[in-house]
Amino acid sequence: MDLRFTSDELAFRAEVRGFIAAALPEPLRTKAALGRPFSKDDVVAWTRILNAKGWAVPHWPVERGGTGWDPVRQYIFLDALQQSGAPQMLSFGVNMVGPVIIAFGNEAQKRRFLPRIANLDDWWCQGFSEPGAGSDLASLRTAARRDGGHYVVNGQKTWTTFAQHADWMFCLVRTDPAAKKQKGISFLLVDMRTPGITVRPIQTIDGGFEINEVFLDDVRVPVENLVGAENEGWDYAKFLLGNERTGIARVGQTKEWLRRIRRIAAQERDGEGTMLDNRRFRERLTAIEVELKALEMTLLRVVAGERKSERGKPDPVSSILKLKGSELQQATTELLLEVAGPHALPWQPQQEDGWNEPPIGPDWAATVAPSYFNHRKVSIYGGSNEIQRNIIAKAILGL
Amino acid sequence: MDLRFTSDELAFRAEVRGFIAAALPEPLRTKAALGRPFSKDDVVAWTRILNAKGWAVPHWPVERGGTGWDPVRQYIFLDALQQSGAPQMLSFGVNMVGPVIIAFGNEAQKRRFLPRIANLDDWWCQGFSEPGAGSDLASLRTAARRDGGHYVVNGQKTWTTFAQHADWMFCLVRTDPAAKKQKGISFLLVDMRTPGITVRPIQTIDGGFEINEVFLDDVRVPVENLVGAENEGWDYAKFLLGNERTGIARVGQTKEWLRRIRRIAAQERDGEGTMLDNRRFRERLTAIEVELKALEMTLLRVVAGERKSERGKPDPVSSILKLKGSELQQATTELLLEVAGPHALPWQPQQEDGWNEPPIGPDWAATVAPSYFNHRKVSIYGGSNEIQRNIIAKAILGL
Amino acid sequence: MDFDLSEEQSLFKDVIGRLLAGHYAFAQRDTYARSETGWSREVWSRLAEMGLLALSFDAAHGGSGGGPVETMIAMEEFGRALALEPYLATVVLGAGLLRHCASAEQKSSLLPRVASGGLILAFAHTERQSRYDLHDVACRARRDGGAWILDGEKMVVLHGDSADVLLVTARTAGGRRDRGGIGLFAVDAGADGVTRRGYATQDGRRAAHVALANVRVDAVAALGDPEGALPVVERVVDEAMAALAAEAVGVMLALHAQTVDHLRTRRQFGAAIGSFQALQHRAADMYVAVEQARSMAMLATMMVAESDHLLRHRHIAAAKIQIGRSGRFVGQQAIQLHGGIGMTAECKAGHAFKRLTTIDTLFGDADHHLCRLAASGGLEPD
Amino acid sequence: MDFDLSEEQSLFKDVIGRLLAGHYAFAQRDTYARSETGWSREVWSRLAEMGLLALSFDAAHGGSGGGPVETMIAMEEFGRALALEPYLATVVLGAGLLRHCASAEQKSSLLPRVASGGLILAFAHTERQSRYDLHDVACRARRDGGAWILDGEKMVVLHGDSADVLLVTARTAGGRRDRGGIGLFAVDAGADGVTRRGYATQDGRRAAHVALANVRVDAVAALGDPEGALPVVERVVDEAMAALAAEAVGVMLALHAQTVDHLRTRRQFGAAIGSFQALQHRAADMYVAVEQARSMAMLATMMVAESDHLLRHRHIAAAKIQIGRSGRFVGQQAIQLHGGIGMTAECKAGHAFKRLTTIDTLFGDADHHLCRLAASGGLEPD
Repeated sequence: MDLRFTSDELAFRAEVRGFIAAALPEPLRTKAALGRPFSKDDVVAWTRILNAKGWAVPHWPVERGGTGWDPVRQYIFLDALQQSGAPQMLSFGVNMVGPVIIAFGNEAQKRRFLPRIANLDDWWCQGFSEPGAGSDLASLRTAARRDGGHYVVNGQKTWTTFAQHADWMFCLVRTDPAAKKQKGISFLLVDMRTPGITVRPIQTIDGGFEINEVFLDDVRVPVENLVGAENEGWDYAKFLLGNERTGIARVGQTKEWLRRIRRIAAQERDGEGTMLDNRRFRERLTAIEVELKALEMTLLRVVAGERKSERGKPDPVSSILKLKGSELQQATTELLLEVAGPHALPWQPQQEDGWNEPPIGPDWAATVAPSYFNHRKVSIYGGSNEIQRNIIAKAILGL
Repeated sequence: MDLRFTSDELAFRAEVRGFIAAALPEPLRTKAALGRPFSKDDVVAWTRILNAKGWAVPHWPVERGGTGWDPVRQYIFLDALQQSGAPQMLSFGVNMVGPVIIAFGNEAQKRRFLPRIANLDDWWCQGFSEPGAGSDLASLRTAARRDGGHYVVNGQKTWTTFAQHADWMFCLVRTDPAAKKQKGISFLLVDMRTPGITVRPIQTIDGGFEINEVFLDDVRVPVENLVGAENEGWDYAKFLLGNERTGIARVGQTKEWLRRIRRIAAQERDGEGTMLDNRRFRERLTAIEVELKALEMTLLRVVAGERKSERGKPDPVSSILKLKGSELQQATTELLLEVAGPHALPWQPQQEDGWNEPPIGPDWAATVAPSYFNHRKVSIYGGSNEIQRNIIAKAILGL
Repeated sequence: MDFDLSEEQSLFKDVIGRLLAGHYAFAQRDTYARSETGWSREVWSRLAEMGLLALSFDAAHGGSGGGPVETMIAMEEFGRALALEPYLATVVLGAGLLRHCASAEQKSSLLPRVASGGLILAFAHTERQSRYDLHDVACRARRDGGAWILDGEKMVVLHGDSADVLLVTARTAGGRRDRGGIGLFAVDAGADGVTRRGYATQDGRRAAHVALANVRVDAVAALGDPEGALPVVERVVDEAMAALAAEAVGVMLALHAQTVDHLRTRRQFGAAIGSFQALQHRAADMYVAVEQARSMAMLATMMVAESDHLLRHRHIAAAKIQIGRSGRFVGQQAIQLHGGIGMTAECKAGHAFKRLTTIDTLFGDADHHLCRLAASGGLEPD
Repeated sequence: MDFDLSEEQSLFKDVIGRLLAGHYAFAQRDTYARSETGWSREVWSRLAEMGLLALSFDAAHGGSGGGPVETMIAMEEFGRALALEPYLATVVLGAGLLRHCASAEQKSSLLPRVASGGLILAFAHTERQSRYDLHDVACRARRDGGAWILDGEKMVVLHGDSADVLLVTARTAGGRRDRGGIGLFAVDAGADGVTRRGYATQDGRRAAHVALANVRVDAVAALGDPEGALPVVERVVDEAMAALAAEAVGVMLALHAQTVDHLRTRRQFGAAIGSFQALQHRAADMYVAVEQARSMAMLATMMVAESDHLLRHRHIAAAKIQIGRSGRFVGQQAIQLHGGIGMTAECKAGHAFKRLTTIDTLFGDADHHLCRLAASGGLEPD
């Protein structure tokens, strides 16, 4: 047992931090400092900077553009990225559909899609959830009927994040209507420019537009865009959902948020001093720091374990990461809301760039309440925290 | 809407408080101040003082010794009692079996048992729970077989509070083994001196002896001790359990505990000041005060409503009282534990009176940890808090 | 000891409830919110006709002699409907300040106009640095002959954009955080030197940032003692917190009902999700939180009339704490139990959640009041 | 970055586990607890034979060269078994103090006796007024020629009743709460003027109240700088907190397993109660709490060897906070989920709950450390 990084790992961390510090464009740095959301262009630009460095898809196999880093180095890289406040990689591509194509796609699919994912030439979105299939994903009803060299897809997807930007959607569809629930589902790659696709943006409670409904009306998808075998899509979906274990905790990001709260609290007046002098505030901040440190150690246990265990046999404690990670993200946005106090009240729409009006109140305040509202989602999506507890109870505790 | 007491009610409260202050014997007052448990003799002595005044069973019908007070006066009386720290009335008699006998017993039973309950001539205990029948009370298996003028009872009861002191036990027994669960259960009054009864005390985690197992081995109970009709006992049990709605919140008692914690905190050193100067302690105390005030108002809503509604149609919010009341009792014992700090560590057995050794540490400290441990029970017994939430979800919310 | 409404009050509640039900369908509310004022002139006129804008006024000023209970009833109904009208700003805060410290002349000139619905008031008090401290006032008022000159900035002035008259606190003497030396001035919103920047708030209402540059007002604009306005401000803010508590209860009751309804109708895994025990227990805990909040809102209502101002403030602050905690729990869990749909602006739940969040923030959140109450000796000091 | 035990360490863990499994059946434990010392001399001898009492000693003093990880392993196993032996008092605290500040002669005279199991040590430090402040020492030591005279009282001296030598802190200079001027003295438990009142603690262990009246000890009894013992005390208390964290993890792991087992086997309403979702989710939350505690116990173990004492203390205090919170939640919920049986002394769960409660209290509970850590800038100060 030795919980320290090796000197090689520390040197690697310094290299990563150094690169990010030098390479992150100034406008993105400013947005990060003010907690503003990144635009599509920001994410694309930053992904290409990383891709040029060979770091856009570190966890992929080397022959597909990966770096060959072991899990600890991958963690160090991801943590440094999260702590820098730089845009996050588009998960739908690099963490979701990419690994599925790598594991189950054919060579043509790999050659066609993977380089474009790494360079964010294609923006991907996820067509899993449906109005009637949320936590109970397997009850999905979007149907694909074979018609010569095509599948004809009909149905509706919902909560589709960034569908408005998307070039492609990976999609679960029912190809065998007679089969029971998990059976008869296939995994299709759908070009978003195909006729018959309608995207309807849904405004979220923070006033933003991230999620969409996607209506599929006789959408013809070439059979070459089927991943793996027909009717085996549920297995690929499970692989996909189980794949993202460590990034989901977002420990690095929460650390960065806590630093940001500290900086803001040091400026905001409270009585004769600042909010940072407010004892109750400090205790709440410290309580989050303690839980976050515990989660970081739990995360490192998983990461270190991954170096030894074979793929597909995750450490059971990885089930904690989503549950606790989302709680801490929420606690952090809540704490910042309280620091902001009345400054959080004005609603200031965040147009993507080009917003010229001076801010109402302090420049950091505009995103505080929207961020609090928006982050209620993190305990809902990707398997709600109730589903996570079900999983722990059943899969780990055997109840 | 007028939440104030009338001047008559205020005068009544002053009268009650005055009486208690004058009548509560000095040794009992000292025990209360030190948080020490009362002995059987203490409870008997205090009950007889109240009974002499005509106040032992205020909520009973006047013709059975009740006072005729309306629910508000009954509340004022109970609250004053709880806040005085005086021994609580033995609930098994005055709140449980007494009202059952009044509602469902025959005249002979009423004449025989009620005056002795009011004067605590008979100490009653409750024979409901069994090893296999806790939250699922209706699965009880203790059987009573009719044999001439007697029932022959065989089985085992458990968690029987104060069975070691008891003269009588009211008891649920299965008289029709063929009937389904809730059917076929009868309500029997059992003389604890009957041959075949064995009481085995169970030590609780606080080191005390309150609860017992009661083994019934061919215990012959005269049929005259059957309350109401054979096989109708489940209805009487439901009546009994639903009867005690307001006392269970123990708001007055928790108020008195909070005052006691304040007094102790004002003496205990913490750094340069006292625990009462410790800001975090004060905030925790205040947070409990706020929740307790809310519960008190909720309780008063129930009490005021009882004045108007007919018996048997309780205000749905009464379901909160046990749940929230137990949480606040537990939070309060927990807070005192933290105030005590290292002083809570020594275990000092509390012999009933006659304990002569000087205390280890401050005289109030001996009961702090045992009280914390012991009060874990309040969210378990009398329908666990999980059962309470089931009831709210099903009976009130219709889920 | 009586928690019931009188027959008259029940009728009053029904009437308001019906009025709002008729005007506050979800799509209608959205239309009001997107309008320039951010609320409905029509609803406002109807409230005026019902006498609701003059609830607590003397009969001489068009009042109906209602008290805190009537205000509680109205606010709870506004909460259920998520009504957007400037009732808190104009009637509770604005007219409340006038009632407690204006002269007979000032009252006569302003209150009847409020009663008729023709005058919108706003309370311009919070400043950049003041956070929740009512005595922290940097905006200055200096005498100039018989007039006053006001200078400073006020933030998050609720409904300050549609207000006709701003009730502005300003420092007439002493240092920024002195309790003495604060005056209260009725300033015409169109007066020279007054600049307003209106905006929507996070809960879909309206507020304004108000800058005062060399604003000259007559002596008659000073309300009450020009150096002694703080006690009145504290009293009216207590009244506003009691009113907000009642509104929050209305919001929570409707939100909880909506959530329970969702649990009953939404199906996953072949069953209504309300059949899952973990969700049942959450809904039960929400019920407890709502009812505890309701109890405290009632207590706060009663305390509005309490003459001992420490006792009054202590209990109303306690209610604000309970409202803040219950509101946060109920709001967050309502979204969680709704799942994805709860995250959308198309679902009423999110709007209720945001209103509860805002109510917690207004005049000090639960933590703020807990700290202050604890520091002052707690709810039941010896 | 490696969280695994080495092969040797795994073996070590197995051996201790087997030893305790053989000696710590529930009834046996009860027998030890009721004995005069409150623990088992036999188990103690076996621990000595295994080299466990000299884990961190130099080879010269009979040590096996083990480090914090070995201590963590041992403490976790003690926790699983709810073992009663004075390991914390004698080895972690007592021998820890000697290792860090005793002279070569003092070590040579005492450590081998500890290693062989022949010497029980106890750390006499806490006083009536000190609460958790390590620098708050009123007990006095004054020089008398070459000797020292000690006067004062020490409370809750863990295993002070069976100790042969007491390691007593006493003030040699300065005021009661000064950081300087604290000395550490090895006092024979049978010395003239030493009065011990032994008693059981709430968790079924033993402690003593120790009164020192004019106790005369030789100069050689002073350990290290007679005015500068505080840093050593702080360091050893950090080590003890790390050890307690590991013990708590052992207690929690066993308690959680027992609770899950109960949920699987206890039937009500015609089903195993573990089939009820609300209880499943509680068990899942307990799992999270245990694993978070385990992570922090590992961090605390690593930090024992950290040379930056602020960094060391900050992280070990954070672990103590996590242990306190996890332990309270896991302990309380274990009782709740066990129901009535969990309230009885006949069920192991209650003993685990009480041990977790005591561990939270020892050397400062979660709230205490949270306040101090927050006041000092938090866990990650700028």
